[in-house]
Amino acid sequence: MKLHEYQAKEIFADAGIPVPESRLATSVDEAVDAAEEVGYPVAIKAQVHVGGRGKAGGIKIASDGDEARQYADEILGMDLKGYTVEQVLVEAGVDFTNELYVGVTMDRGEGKPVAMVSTQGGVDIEAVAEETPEAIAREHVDPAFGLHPYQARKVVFEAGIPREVAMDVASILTTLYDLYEERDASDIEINPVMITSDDEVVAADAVMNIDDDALFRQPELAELEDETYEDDLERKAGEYGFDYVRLDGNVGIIGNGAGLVMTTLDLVDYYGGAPANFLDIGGGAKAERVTNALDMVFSDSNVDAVVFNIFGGITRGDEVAKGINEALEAFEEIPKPVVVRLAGTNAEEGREILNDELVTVEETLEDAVQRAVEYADEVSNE
Amino acid sequence: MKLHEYQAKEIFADAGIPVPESRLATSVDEAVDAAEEVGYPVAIKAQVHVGGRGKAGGIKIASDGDEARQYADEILGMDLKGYTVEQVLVEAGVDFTNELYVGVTMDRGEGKPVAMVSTQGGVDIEAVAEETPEAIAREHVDPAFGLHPYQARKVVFEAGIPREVAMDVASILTTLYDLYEERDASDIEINPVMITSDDEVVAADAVMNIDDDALFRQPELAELEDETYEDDLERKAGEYGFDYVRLDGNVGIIGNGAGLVMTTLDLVDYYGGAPANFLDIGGGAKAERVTNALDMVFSDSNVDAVVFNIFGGITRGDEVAKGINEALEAFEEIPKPVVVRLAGTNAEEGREILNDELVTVEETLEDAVQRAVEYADEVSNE
Amino acid sequence: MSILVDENTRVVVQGITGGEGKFHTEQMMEYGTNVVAGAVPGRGGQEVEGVPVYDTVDEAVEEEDANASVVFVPPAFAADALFEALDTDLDLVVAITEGIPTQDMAKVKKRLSEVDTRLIGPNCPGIITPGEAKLGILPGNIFADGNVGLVSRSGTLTYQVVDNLTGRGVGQTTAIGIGGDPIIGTSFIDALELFEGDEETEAVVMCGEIGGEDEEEAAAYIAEYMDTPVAGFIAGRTAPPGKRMGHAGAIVSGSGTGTAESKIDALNDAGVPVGDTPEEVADHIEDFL
Amino acid sequence: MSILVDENTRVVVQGITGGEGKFHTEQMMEYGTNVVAGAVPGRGGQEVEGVPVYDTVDEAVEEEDANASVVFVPPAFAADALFEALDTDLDLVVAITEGIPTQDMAKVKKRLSEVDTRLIGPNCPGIITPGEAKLGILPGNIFADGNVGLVSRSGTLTYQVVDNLTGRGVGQTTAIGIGGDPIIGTSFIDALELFEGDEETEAVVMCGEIGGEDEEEAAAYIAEYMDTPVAGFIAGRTAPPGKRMGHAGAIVSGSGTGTAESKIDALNDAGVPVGDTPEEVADHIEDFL
Repeated sequence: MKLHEYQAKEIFADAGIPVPESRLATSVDEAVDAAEEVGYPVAIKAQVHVGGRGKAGGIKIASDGDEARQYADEILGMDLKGYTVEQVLVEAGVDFTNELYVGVTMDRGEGKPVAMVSTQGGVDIEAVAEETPEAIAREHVDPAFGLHPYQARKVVFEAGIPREVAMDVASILTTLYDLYEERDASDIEINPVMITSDDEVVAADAVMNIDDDALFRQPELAELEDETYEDDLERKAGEYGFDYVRLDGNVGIIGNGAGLVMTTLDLVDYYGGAPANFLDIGGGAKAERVTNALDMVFSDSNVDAVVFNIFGGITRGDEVAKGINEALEAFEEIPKPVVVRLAGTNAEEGREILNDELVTVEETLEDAVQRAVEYADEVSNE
Repeated sequence: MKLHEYQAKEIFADAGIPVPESRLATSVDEAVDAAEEVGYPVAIKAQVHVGGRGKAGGIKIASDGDEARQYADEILGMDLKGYTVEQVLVEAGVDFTNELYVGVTMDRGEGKPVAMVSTQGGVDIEAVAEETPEAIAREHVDPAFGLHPYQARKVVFEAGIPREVAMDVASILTTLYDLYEERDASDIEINPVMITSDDEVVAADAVMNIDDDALFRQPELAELEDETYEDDLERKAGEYGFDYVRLDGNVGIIGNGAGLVMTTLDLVDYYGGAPANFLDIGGGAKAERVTNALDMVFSDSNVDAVVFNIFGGITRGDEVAKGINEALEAFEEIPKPVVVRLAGTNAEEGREILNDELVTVEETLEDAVQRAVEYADEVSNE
Repeated sequence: MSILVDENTRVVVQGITGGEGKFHTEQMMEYGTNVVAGAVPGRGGQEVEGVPVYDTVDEAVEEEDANASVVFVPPAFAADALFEALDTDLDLVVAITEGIPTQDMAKVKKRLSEVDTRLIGPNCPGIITPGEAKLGILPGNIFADGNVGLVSRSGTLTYQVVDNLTGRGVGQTTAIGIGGDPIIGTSFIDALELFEGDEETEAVVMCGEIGGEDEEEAAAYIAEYMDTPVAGFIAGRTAPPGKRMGHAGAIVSGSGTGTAESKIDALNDAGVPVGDTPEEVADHIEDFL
Repeated sequence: MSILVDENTRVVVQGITGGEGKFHTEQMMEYGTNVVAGAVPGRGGQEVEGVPVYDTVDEAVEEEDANASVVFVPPAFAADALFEALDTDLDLVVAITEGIPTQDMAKVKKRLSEVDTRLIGPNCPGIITPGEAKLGILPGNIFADGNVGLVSRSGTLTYQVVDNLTGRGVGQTTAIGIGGDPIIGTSFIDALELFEGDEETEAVVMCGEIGGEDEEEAAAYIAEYMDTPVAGFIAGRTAPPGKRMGHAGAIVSGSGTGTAESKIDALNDAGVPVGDTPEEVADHIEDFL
């Protein structure tokens, strides 16, 4: 789960990390008022869950009221990589001489959190990591102890942070780690930490993503969730609780288990088709979940045919078959051809339950995918 | 540093451990009012830093107002092992069926905290540990991780805590460990945890001692310190910041370093004398500290002679000598004979500075102690 | 022979009184697994499917001589259950639970480095030695006794590949689902090493997926240390970069490593044929035998 | 020969810019110790007594090839300084600091079990190999080169005993103050083991005090493993039970162990003569030589 910049900054500020003065605004008038309050110049920053806001025009610096009004008007309501901007953060401009990067994330290879510091702040840190990895100093953390203060200092000095601000940056890093741990973050970073001309440090941006699996013990953060989706389909997936990713093709795919669903996608591609989505109904799915899944895929107007691939372990083939029948019997006419492949637990019982007039049943994965690709081709050529 | 029962209970209650309702009272009237408020029967408990309060008459159960008045009057102002009772805790009586012990302390042999649980609560746990050590279940804690919940359950089940309250007791133990860690306790225990007839658990007593070395980061606890001393001498030692223990003999002892001071005590005993005190002026002591130490020892009317034994490492013999001269020159007549032995850093310079008219200087520890014992014998026989 | 589990494995089920725990205990016993105890705090003295339940894993190990555990404890309490299991002298702990917070698992991983117990999972289907024992939720009926080892990050994909093998009469020594989480107890390399050391295993299937660099590291291991032939499969070739595909691990960072392409290349470079379909994987394995 | 430190020891002083750190750096260098660096966060680039100061111990080790550290960092920051030292490949860390919170030291002790570095102290006077190097605050002039090893829980008591030895011409291989805190890095047994393995050490003095059971355990070790003769001294025979005598460790619980009597008995049982006075300890040692 992602926090907005303004939400993360509030948490950072509460923990003692210096942030610029700012106000949240949802209308142009509010934005201009906010700008007057914090004083010019101000940065007007779109609060949406997409990376690279700045390049995409989601951040502008206004030096007076006219500009503030103009930029707030431009940014509020704009479409940023599929998301509509509904709120902006109006923030006091910082007169900086230097921009640093500070962050904590999980190094899955090591199974340990890693603290990172770089003098290359204010730019795309992934690009820095790719092109000049040595420009980022890293320190792994023993999660039983947490980040020792000496480690924060060590990584800061290793990164070559100027001596004047080194101890302040180390202190920010220590606080960031504490937040990372207390709040169950998956990533937490400040890019950039700005150094002002009088050697003050300020968190000019704030990223904080929370481990979805830990939200049960972070109720205050769970409440901050801003469920904006790229479109209605993703919203529906969120409501139904599916792992869903929309893609460009026309073969709708439903399956159980991420690995098997990915494999089904790959096979659609392999047999010349184009997957329309990734949809994992998860383990032990009952009839209702199956119905919901079909509803989702049929709601996608790009879909010309559907392949339903279930290998039952916990999931029972007869339950799935019942769900498919129920879902399809509700239609006067089946919207798109559906190919079903059931294997594993109670697969035979399931195949017996399935109504051949509603679906095409195939025994093997390969056959099911090929059949669905054929159907999709036929439908799209109609 | 020891907390009073009422202070520890406040901390326990804030952390969610159930404690009986109670009021603190410093006068008999207050105590009776408090008893009326919490309802009879009430326990009236002396709040002093001595063990075995109950046996010594510091805890009484009052079943009505007359008894409350009588017992409060008896306890307030009473002398409990040298301490005057100035406040009592008036606490609602608990109707219990069983008494347990729960505690956390540092196992110095292992270098790890240890959680302890026993069904033998409500009695002297040290005696239980001595006589039936198997009656106390113990679980060592990795201080990097803290007490895992499973460990709390494990030690509770191992101790044979009744199933009905086992999970509640485990939860109290987990909370106790968290407090132990967060508050830098050296010991924390509840003896007894009472089990009521309807299987509720209540902390009927509370012990919480704080690591003196950690008080710098526990400012709220440092403020709770109740500096009651057995007598003026110990109060003075507290003010001067000396490690001081009063003993029964008549040879006053001043030295630097605990091991050397203990050895000096032992030698006084070995040569037929009786040490009046343990007084460690610590490392690197300057003249003022030396003066204070002499002031302390002279203030003890039992002291008939003083041996001053300094082996300089950080401590410099010349500084000590100056301090001794200053202290003694302030007297018209030296109160008691003083034997000085200086060795180590700048010992020679020190010996030159010392005024032979004020003190007796000896070269070796053995000679100095023997001379002091002789002086003490002479003075006490006068 | 087989690896890690066999007919002598004595299993304690942590969380045996829960819905899943109970159901799969029944399934495991039906398959012939020697489930000797359950462990659920506060439930000591009860019985589930005729199996005695203890309050602590320690007691289950003491009383019933269990040497392996299967964990069905819900995510909020799962890390604690794993610490508990790792504190006994069990040889093997299999964590089925899905959705354990990642930072909890980092702590478990630290603890794991201090003990001799092996952890499989979490978020995995478990491990099976066909005809002897299964620890987990794998559907026993699709497996057959034989000479192929299988290690996979994914549950249902494992079943698919096994089905393709068994369907043509190719049985398995042991199949392990190592789990799809970012932090897991047993890696591909750990499993490959065990299969390499198992005399009966004549070929190994390794099913990977996008995300992380475990498959790349496994490829390097295979090239350097393995004589037993390995065939591979990589799921997620068509996954777009930056999107999370169900498994927490299955996210492509777009930085060159972690993609299906980089994994397939690494495996091919290590002499490992990678099937385009599960059926092709079975073909490669048949060629080896 | 000697143990742990000698003329080749290259010392970094943590906290070299503080009053004590600076003073004792001077003293150590005067004694001939090879102090090669200081480490104080934020003070990198400065010099103290001609010694270069670095921001981190890591840099000091990298740049100056230090292999031992002496820690003069104040108690509030000392545990962190110890963790820092233990994270490098130093062979030895000597912690002089008094008053480190006990729970901090428990964590340090845990970390210590994961690394190869040896820690002496905290709350100790340090270690000296007469004529070669001293790391800590011991007054160098009372020591003399020779064949007696010394290990002690107390600072000034160590000086006293050494004085009695040197006074009669008995020199020392190495003297170690292990410190008086409840949790310390090097125990009596650790030091005794090292002396037992040192060819030049012909006899050992062990100075203990009341509290804990370290002396009892050391006695058992001596009885079982040591050929080198040991003479003992125990401070605190006259200490009343339940009172804390300065050292956090020096408290008698009244429970039978930890008393001077139990320690002296244990040592005597192990064939270790225990002197009633420091002078008598020296007598015993002379008998051995």
